[in-house]
Amino acid sequence: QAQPALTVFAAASLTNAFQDIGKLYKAKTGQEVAFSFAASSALAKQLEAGAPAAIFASADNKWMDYTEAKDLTLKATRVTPIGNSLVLIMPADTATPVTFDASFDWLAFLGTDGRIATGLTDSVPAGIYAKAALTSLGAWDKVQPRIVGAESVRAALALVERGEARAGIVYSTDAAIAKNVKVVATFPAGSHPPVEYPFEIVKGQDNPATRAFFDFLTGPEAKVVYAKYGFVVK
Amino acid sequence: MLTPEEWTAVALSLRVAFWATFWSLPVAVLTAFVLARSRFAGKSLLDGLVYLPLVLPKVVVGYLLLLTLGGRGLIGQYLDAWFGIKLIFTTAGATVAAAVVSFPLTVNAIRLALEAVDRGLETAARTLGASRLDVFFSVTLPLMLPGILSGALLAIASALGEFGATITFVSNVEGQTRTIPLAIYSATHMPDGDAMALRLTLVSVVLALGSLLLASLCDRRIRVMIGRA
Amino acid sequence: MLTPEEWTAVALSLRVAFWATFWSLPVAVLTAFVLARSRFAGKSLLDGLVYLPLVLPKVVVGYLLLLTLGGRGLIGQYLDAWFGIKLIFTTAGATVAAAVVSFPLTVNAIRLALEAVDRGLETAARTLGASRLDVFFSVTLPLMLPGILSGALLAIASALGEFGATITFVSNVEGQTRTIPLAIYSATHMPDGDAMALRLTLVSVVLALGSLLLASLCDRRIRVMIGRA
Amino acid sequence: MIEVEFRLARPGGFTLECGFAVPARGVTALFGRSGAGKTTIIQAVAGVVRPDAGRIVVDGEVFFDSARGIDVPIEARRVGYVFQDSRLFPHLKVEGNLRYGERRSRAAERRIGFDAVVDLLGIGPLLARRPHTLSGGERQRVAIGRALLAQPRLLLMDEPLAALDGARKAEILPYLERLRDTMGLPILYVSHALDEVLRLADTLVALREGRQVAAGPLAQVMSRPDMLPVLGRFDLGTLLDCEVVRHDAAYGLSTLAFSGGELRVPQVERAVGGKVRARVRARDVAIALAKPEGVSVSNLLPAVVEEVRAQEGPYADIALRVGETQLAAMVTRESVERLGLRPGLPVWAMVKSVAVEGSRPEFLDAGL
Amino acid sequence: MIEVEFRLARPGGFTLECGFAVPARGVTALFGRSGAGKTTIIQAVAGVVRPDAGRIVVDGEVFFDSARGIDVPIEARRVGYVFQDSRLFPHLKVEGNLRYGERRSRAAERRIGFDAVVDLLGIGPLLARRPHTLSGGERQRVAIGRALLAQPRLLLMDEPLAALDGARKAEILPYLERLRDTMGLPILYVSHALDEVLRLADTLVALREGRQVAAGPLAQVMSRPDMLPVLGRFDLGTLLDCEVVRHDAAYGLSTLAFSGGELRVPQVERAVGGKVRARVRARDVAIALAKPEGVSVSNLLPAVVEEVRAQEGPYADIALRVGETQLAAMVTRESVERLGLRPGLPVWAMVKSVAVEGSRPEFLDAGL
Ligand SMILES: Nc1ncnc2c1ncn2[C@@H]1O[C@H](COP(=O)(O)OP(=O)(O)OP(=O)(O)O)[C@@H](O)[C@H]1O
Ligand SMILES: Nc1ncnc2c1ncn2[C@@H]1O[C@H](COP(=O)(O)OP(=O)(O)OP(=O)(O)O)[C@@H](O)[C@H]1O
Ligand SMILES: [Mg+2]
Ligand SMILES: [Mg+2]
Repeated sequence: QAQPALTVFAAASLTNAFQDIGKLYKAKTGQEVAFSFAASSALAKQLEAGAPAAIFASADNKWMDYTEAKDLTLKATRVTPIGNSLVLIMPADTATPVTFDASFDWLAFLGTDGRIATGLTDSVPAGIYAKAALTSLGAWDKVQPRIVGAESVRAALALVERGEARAGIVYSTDAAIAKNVKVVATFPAGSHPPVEYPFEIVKGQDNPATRAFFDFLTGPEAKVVYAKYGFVVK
Repeated sequence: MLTPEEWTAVALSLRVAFWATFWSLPVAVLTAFVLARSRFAGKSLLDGLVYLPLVLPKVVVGYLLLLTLGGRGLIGQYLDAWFGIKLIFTTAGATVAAAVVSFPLTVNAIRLALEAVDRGLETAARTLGASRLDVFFSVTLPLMLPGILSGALLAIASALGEFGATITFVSNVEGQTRTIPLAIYSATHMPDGDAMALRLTLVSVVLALGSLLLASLCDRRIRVMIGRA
Repeated sequence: MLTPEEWTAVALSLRVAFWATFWSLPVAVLTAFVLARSRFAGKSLLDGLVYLPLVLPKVVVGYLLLLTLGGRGLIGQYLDAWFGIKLIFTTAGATVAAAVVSFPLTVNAIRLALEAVDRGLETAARTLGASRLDVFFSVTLPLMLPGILSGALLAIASALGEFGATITFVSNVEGQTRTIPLAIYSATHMPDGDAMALRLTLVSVVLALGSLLLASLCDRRIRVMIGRA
Repeated sequence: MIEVEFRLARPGGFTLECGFAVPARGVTALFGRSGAGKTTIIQAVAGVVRPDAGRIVVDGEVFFDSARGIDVPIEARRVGYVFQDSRLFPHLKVEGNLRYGERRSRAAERRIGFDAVVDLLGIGPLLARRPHTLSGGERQRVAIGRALLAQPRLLLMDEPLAALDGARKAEILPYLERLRDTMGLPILYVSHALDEVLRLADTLVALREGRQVAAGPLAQVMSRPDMLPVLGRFDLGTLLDCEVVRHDAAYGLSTLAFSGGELRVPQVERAVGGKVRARVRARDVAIALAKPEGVSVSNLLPAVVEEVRAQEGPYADIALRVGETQLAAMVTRESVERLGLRPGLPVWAMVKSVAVEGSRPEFLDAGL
Repeated sequence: MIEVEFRLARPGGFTLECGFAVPARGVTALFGRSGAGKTTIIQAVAGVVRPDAGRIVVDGEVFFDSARGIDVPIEARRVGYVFQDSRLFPHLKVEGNLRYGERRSRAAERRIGFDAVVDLLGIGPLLARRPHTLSGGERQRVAIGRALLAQPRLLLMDEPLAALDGARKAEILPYLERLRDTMGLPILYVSHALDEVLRLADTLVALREGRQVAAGPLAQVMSRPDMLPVLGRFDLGTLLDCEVVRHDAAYGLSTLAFSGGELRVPQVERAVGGKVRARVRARDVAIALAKPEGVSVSNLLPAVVEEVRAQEGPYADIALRVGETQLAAMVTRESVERLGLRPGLPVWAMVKSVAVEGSRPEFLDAGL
């Protein structure tokens, strides 16, 4: 086709949804869209280094703030069409529902050497949210030595799936697709900053072609896809 | 067996591995030669520099590449402005990342082979009228071929497995920079990606064994040729 | 200069690199010897297996380690049940990951050095009454010391830089498995982590240059010792 | 006995076939031109190459037997091997090289002492040096020492003295002879140098292009006419088995008796009645029609011309009969004609005593 | 001229000091015991080691001059170097090795032909072989060929024939002589073997433990009494400069005249009037009080005893005067007494023609 492919930077957790949306878009308009799925941080750094992407979809607000602050993306175009919720999961065979009240004893729950798997608590968004949630629940200091930080939510999920970790803190979207885990609790919305996926158009790329796809990403067809993969559609 | 998307990743991986090896090999030979055979002031520094990509996390290597060779990088901006060479996002960039990461391995292998070359033979060649350069090409190089082959094998293998520097430097764009490892990474982020990850892992294994087999065939022939069979 | 947290990471990295090298080196020497000197049916397979960790994305290597050596892994469960050895989430596991990833490099370096050893000298040693094993320790091993040193250096370097397999296999547990690369990785994923990443990168560079310097000092002494100066 | 009998084909067309049984005493020389297969035989005995088929037995111990599937490993054969290239261990100093085999020998079997070997080979000043700093001859001396100190029961030497100068050679040869004589250490010895072979060897195996031309006691093989092409013309001669009959201490001479008469030679160390061997090169025998008087040549033997073989070139080979012994002489064709030499003519053979050569230490000062 | 004058200290205490200027024609032999520094000199001339101080000038071209900071690189010196260890390229076949230097020589300077060298060295059947399959002697022959084919203007040979058998040596020596004579190719030649040196050398540089003992024309150096410890006693002799006076084709003999008389030797190839050199070993000269009649020895020279040096052991060295020439003889002390040899006594020197040796190709058949 005549038009050159449009490149979209998207957080790795958006892989499925965006690929589906890309196909829908191509079927509808004939426009090819190329995606690059990586950690939001890596994508932000690449934009900073001059990567010619058109759209940036981050997995958290911090990296979008970062690109905005560096004047790499257009603040005015920011939308946050989807979000996610944070859940506590356990392997399906040992799962027991829990409630996060004052009486919940995390250490008893984990046993002598049980671990909680999540993303790196200082860099992977899910881990950052998990830390915030545990802190606000007053459990962080006790639990911190038991936290194992994985390189991505997926890796954390795998640790729980295989029973290597007694529990995990991941997004509900991830929990939804995993086979051998059960959600045993959802962290209260107020216990951590909202999990949001802000999208922005990259500076200098605000042209009709970009706009068209950007709008499609927030349109009704896309929302169906998001819902399918368990995202909280706003 | 493989989806078109997967084939793309495999083809790309092969191209990247081939070109990364192709371009880095001569530089590696030169570097190894300089490190093994000459003495100069900054040698320890060069030595250190060569091993740096090995000792740093690949993500950091990718980040440093981004800083230097990215579109706004120290060198990258001139590459683009003067020669129109764009590395970020491109297969060329992925090739550079693979080459940089495999470079220490290649240099090391070649250097060990070079040090095993009998310098008496080089002296003999010079008494027969060959200049230093001529000696290098007619005696030293043929005798260190097993080492170069071994270096090339390491380069190909590590290029096939390279992930961190690539994704950090040139991102993960299908058909451009999404090599097998990046495709595996993407696959693990898809709910039904396990099968795909497994398939691609198997392809990696097959490629690795294939290049090994090829290398060991070449090796045997080379050894017969240089009389070290 | 460094925060306590960073010091912990540095100390841990050194420990992991040291022990990974320490344990893998003898195995690497043995493997290199078998690969270089013997012919048997499954040799190509062994050859391939050795290079596998190099060719696969490190994350995949980590995942395979998880599958085999994890607490519920094929082998891991027995390690735990019979010997009480836990690898997952422990420094021991980080060491294993580093050792596995650096293994192909070590083997390759040693193998090249081994092939450069004059077999005529080994024959001479045997006529002097030394058994094969004795010859290995009294002639072959000393003569391949530069290669072993080079292999050890590669092992240390790649252990210092190992990230993908470590984080996948043993995750990031502070004081247990959080080596420098993991700390750097975290830092680069924080919007304000650049300074920390830079500091730790510098530490990596210093460690790398330090081990190189040490290695080249050793190398010079060894070469004088074995008469190849 | 050392029994060697095997077939071995090298890639490239060279095939070696040999079969000899020689006493496991004294020196057996392997003699032949470059590429004849001498090194290959040594290697097979050491176990470094494996013959395609055959047997190698040393002193009753089977080293190799293809029929019985025996192939004793190199280190268990206990052969000292001095390689054509010295093969010193580069990572050990000279002393370390010398001690290498010694340390690995059983203490009870250490008959050859470190200091004696170092003294003899003149390598004392080299002990702390590294092999790559040695000259070619120094290297070879150390290699010989190393093999000796491994206390072997059979010594294999592949042109060990080729890199040594004449004086050093002359110094080492007697030590090798002494080893052979006093320790019953049998030696398989490869050399091109006929003088070395004649000095040292009791037994000779002659090779030519992978074929064994002759094998047997030195004297016997040397006198075979088919050895001429192997030995070369100017080295032809006669070996005489003699008995010491008298010593003349004042002049430093000894008198030896052989079946055809007596010879005066530089004093030998053997007691009167002892057996020694002497060699007279054909070119050192002159012929006179009448007994020469007032000449410095002290060995004058009455003889009869047995055969005159005129040859191409200026020379003729003459076979003389001295008593029961045949003595070869070489003179110009012109002399044959001038003196009218013909079979049956009684003549005198003039042998300069200084030209007498032997294969035993007693003759050290007499030979080359 | 080849002017070599330098000082070089090796780590480990060995210091070489030498200084000689020899004609850039013919063969200059470096002679001395193992470790004397022969190889070091060759290496310095080739540019392989750098002297601490000194000058090396070949045929007017300065190779090295520490004072002027000149150090011509190895490859620009165009010296053919036959190493003590052959150093064949393992990755090239024998032919590739031979062609290596030839290809790098200027076409206009190719005086030494491939086929001629191959024929001479008998390496035709080896051309397609790999070096590691060659025997020691084969390797060295190929190394010699390789150096020759590089069309050098100076040939450096470090014990090139040590690994060769006598017959092969005898075959190659004349070719080296021919090279030297017909191409004006100067040769610096290291050897332990006195016979080689005597055959080939015009000039001799004798070394002892890093010191230059003597340097000069062969004959002159050989007759110096201080050479005795270097040469060894049994190789002492006299060199005679002769002119060809007559050929006797029927007997294959030539007659040579020297200042003291005439010698009959196997036919030399030089025309009548040509100059040749002969060597008579002291041990090949016998003494008679009266002219011996009816003896096969055809060279009988009237002489006067000049000096009798009785020595330890059975021998005495005799200096004879034959015309204007001093001729060394060696007889037993017993003979000295028996014949009453004393200075001034007129005697006859008996020289067996077959023992005449020379330094020119014409004497090939005469020597050892
Ligand atoms: N690289 C070196 N380092 C130290 N000493 C050396 C080195 N090379 C040679 N030598 C010493 O220098 C001396 C002269 O050696 P050189 O090789 O010149 O002797 P050479 O006369 O050729 O003896 P040979 O006949 O045994 O070959 C010897 O004592 C030797 O040990
Ligand atoms: N590894 C090999 N492969 C093929 N041919 C070989 C090999 N080794 C030796 N030969 C050949 O076998 C023949 C005999 O070699 P060997 O080394 O026994 O000779 P040699 O009598 O010791 O000669 P020299 O006196 O030159 O050392 C030679 O023609 C040689 O080329
Ligand atoms: Mg040989
Ligand atoms: Mg030498």
